[in-house]
Amino acid sequence: MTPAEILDSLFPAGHAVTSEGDLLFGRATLGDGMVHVIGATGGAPIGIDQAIRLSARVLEVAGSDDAAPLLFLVDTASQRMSRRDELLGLSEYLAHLAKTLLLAEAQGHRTIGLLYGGSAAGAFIATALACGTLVALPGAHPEVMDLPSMARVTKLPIELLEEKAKATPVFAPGLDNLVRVGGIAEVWDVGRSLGDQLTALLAHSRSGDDRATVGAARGGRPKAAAIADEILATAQR
Amino acid sequence: MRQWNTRKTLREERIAAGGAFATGKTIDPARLVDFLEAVLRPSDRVCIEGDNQKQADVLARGLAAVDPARIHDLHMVQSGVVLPEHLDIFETGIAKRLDFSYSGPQSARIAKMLFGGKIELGAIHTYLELFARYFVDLTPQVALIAAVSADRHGNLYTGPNTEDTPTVVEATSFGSGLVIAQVGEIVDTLPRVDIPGDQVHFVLDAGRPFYVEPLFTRDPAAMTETQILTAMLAIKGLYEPYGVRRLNHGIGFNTAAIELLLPTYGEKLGLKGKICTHWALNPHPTLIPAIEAGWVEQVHCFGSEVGMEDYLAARPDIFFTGPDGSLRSNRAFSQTAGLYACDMFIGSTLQIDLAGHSSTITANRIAGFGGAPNMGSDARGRRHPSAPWLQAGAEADPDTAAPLRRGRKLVVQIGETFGEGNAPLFVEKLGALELAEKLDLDLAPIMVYADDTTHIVTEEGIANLLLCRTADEREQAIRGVAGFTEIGRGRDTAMVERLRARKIIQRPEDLGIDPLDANRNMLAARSIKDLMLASGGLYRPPSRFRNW
Amino acid sequence: MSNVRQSWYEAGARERIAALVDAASFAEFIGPERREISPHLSIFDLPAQFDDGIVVGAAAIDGTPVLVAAQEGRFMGGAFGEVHGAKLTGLLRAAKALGRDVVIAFDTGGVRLQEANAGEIAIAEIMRAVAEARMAGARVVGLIGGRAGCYGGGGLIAGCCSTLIVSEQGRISVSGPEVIETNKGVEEFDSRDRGFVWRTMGGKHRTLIGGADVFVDDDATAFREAARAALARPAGLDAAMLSAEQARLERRIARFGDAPDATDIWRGLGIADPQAIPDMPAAGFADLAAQYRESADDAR
Amino acid sequence: MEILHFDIAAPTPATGTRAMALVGVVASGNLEVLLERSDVSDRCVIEVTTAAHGFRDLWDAVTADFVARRAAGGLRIAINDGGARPDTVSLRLAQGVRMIEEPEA
Repeated sequence: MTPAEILDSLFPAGHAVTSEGDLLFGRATLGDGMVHVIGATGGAPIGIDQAIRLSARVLEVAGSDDAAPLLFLVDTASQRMSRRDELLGLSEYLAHLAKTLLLAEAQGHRTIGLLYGGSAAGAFIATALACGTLVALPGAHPEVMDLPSMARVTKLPIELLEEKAKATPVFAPGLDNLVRVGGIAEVWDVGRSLGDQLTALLAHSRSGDDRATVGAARGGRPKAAAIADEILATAQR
Repeated sequence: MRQWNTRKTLREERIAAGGAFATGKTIDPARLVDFLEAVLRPSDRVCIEGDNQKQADVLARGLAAVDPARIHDLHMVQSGVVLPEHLDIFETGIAKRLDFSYSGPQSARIAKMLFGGKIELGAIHTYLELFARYFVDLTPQVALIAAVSADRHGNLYTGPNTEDTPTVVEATSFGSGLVIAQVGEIVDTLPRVDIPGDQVHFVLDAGRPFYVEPLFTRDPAAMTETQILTAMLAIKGLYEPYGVRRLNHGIGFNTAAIELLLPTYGEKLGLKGKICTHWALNPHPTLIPAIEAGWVEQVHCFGSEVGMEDYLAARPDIFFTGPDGSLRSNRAFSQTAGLYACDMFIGSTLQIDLAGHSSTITANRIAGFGGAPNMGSDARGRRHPSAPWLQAGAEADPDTAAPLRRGRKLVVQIGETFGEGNAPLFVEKLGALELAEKLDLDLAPIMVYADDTTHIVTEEGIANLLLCRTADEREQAIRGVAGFTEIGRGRDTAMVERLRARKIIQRPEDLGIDPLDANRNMLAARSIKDLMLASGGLYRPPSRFRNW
Repeated sequence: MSNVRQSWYEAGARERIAALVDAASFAEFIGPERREISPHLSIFDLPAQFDDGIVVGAAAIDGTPVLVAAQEGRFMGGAFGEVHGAKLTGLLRAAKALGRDVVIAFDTGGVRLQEANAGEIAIAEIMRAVAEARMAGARVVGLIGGRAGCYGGGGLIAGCCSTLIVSEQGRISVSGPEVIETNKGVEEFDSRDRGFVWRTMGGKHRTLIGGADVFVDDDATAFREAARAALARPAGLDAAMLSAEQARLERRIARFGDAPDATDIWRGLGIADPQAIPDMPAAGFADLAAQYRESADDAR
Repeated sequence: MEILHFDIAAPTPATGTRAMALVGVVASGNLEVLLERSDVSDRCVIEVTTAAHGFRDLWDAVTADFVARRAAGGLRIAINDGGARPDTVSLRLAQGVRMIEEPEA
């Protein structure tokens, strides 16, 4: 689906979202309420120039006292790999973007990431994964590292990696794998109204970061939740 | 009537032919290949620098581009086979026969080409041997050399990396051959004249400095506890008891560790001024802390080292420098110094056998010798005495009356029992022997012969071969320091203990060294940055060694 | 040999913690004797490490209780796997619950490839936990000066910390030099030109542009002293702070967005001889930086 | 991974009261050695997990030499090996014993 189709299906009551290059900014109506919308689209990499504009808008949302949710449409490449971006401190810009999303959430705005295309590595962390809830559309294709690169680094043939990937979701790219490790809360049904599915999601209040628990339940991350919980408990003793 | 000046006549013909592509002595850079085709003849004996460190790289590229139909079957006589072009010319037929000394980065390819019959091998020499043959039966007809700069008359400034150039030019030019120099620039006045212009026939302005490789930089950050232990054993078990003041170090990490332990561990043992004062050595960056701490009185260098130039110029009391202030190195003289004027050579190797022969040549890699066999051999022509030399001689031969007894140079092999890729240092049969069989050579390429080797140092201890009286004792002494290699595990434990009682084998504990004390905090510098700081900012490491 | 400076760069994770906290004050959580190893490395026939490359626990610095974590950069490049990440997540959640400060010694290449998806989510969980701990009033101090630097997701976590202490060796970035070179070519990024790598990503540059707050020598004692000072600074993470950071980062692009090289930025900061920066000893550099650097105080 | 077990008669028991010690890291050419106490003071039990297959003889020799030369009795030792050379293994084992015998602070 294109961003326009997604927005139409999400917000039949209307939306005012404009694109600036590969970024989206605006707001939309959902039921009786309003939803802030931002987007990183076009499968483009996220560099400092993109990150700083997104964080500016998220800060505005965080500062507004409307308690309206923020929807983040995501279809990106990885972080921009360039001399200039690293020279100027890309890690700070991406971290800042993530922090603004976390601040908005703390200030009472639900943050919902909607992954409808690709996303990878640092860009994925600073956008979709920094939202309070991350959902995806079928066909989304997140990846931390592509298999050819992984084959290079691990010095294993790609066929062998593909074979291993069948047994575990822990390393290979793809939506199903990210769902199983708990990174993606749910995959929506494009046959139904996306607006209804968003409304249903917002109706359930969210309590804390449950991704590790979900990942354990789905068999993708057997240990993370138990280890984090034990350390929390031990430290409090 | 016999003509007595055919060589000079031939040179005049070459000069005349080359002149078509040159203005005076200056070669038109755009016509380099034409020029080389004009001055060369098939089957010429050609020396290209081709040194240990610096390379006449632009001339090498030019030579590789000549038409093999016109120029072929050259006989290359060069100390270093270093650049890919040095071997490309054998692939294309431009060259046929090779006499050389060292082939570090090309060691695998040269082996393959020798097996494939692409190269007709003369011999693998030590540096001094090859230089000697330049004056006897391998005198080059054409030499392609490298210098920093030239003036209009063809005088050359070779800078800190003088290396082989004076030797090559001496043999070629006075042997009626043709000398062609690649220079980085042509200037009005040279900082100093290393090669007089009347020995140089043509000059190529390459427009940039010659290629030079930092071969002697060992990053202290990569030094292991085991290497430090071997260094401690060498200092306490050899340098101290023999009082070694004049010496040469190989380029491995073990000897670099020794250099870095002098101002710390050596100082603690009270050895300053008593050991390691005079050197035949390339300017190892790892020697900086010892120099700065006042350990070193004088160093003569085979070549230079990238990044050390300003430091060397600022320490003229220690290093040999020209009127311009920069280092003057000279491989032939420094090799001679290492052979005759040093009491100890200590270096690493890849393989040692049960007799004590050692070699850096394996069946697939022919790295050549360089200078180690000169340093690592007893100079039979030596006549001056020194305490370490006499003491080693007495240990080897207690029965001969002192005035008639030769001394012995200390020739020490140092290393860990397992090397890179867990390859054992000690082997039943040297790769060099397998190579000799495969290539049907008359002589296996042995780097240091067993009868020259006096000591072997590993993390397990020191074996003193001077004190061994039988071949059996010698074998068990070697097995006794061979650790967990198959050779080491095959030792006769009782005999090894007897050898230990006679101090033929000395363990760390016998020397009062606790292996657990060997740690990196003992190093006078633990990083390249530390070396730079120790030099007061004068040492400027190449970018690849930086982590700042 | 006494009085030998202990190199932070060379020290292991456990040695770093020992140098950082009060003697005998450290109590490890899920220590190596528990053998909570990665369940995934065996898929690749790779050896595991009993602590999965990170040491976490409680300790005291100058008698004040803190939580500490140290990554082991020599094991799998200090990379974040499932267990490794979860240990840090748990520690940061404890920081929030207890309102207790945390000191993290980073040494990481980012996400561990062999368990990339688990590592990626772990980084997101950790960043959230850092932000929440800070909002709850805990300080999260990052120390960067190890062999592996602080790359990938590690760089993003570092960007969430309240204070970053860095040595010259410490590099902070997202994409590693080899990754950029592989993807964009050697013209874009020559990973073997180490002087260039450090000038672009190293501790001195990060200090000068405000990417790190405190510059120290490669000395464990210096890191400890700097951490003590950082733990005495004001705590918190709020809208004002992030607005200030937004302004700071916008200003950086406006001022230096066209600079081709770090030295151009340093000159732009007013430093007369930027070429001399890389070789400067730590003390001299720290003085110079104090005069010219972009500060990130209350804007991180 | 190849897993090797050794249970060796140990002439000298390890002293000290520390429950455990850990030295080394798992990295190329390096190894991690975890030492713990057992109830059997005249035996030393060593379990090695290594990615370098087929070196049982070498491990036999290194562990036997270690137990003969160091105070290894009553120790239970677990090793994660990244392909370390025998000299490095010996060194880490010796460092481990020194650490577990250190007085507690």
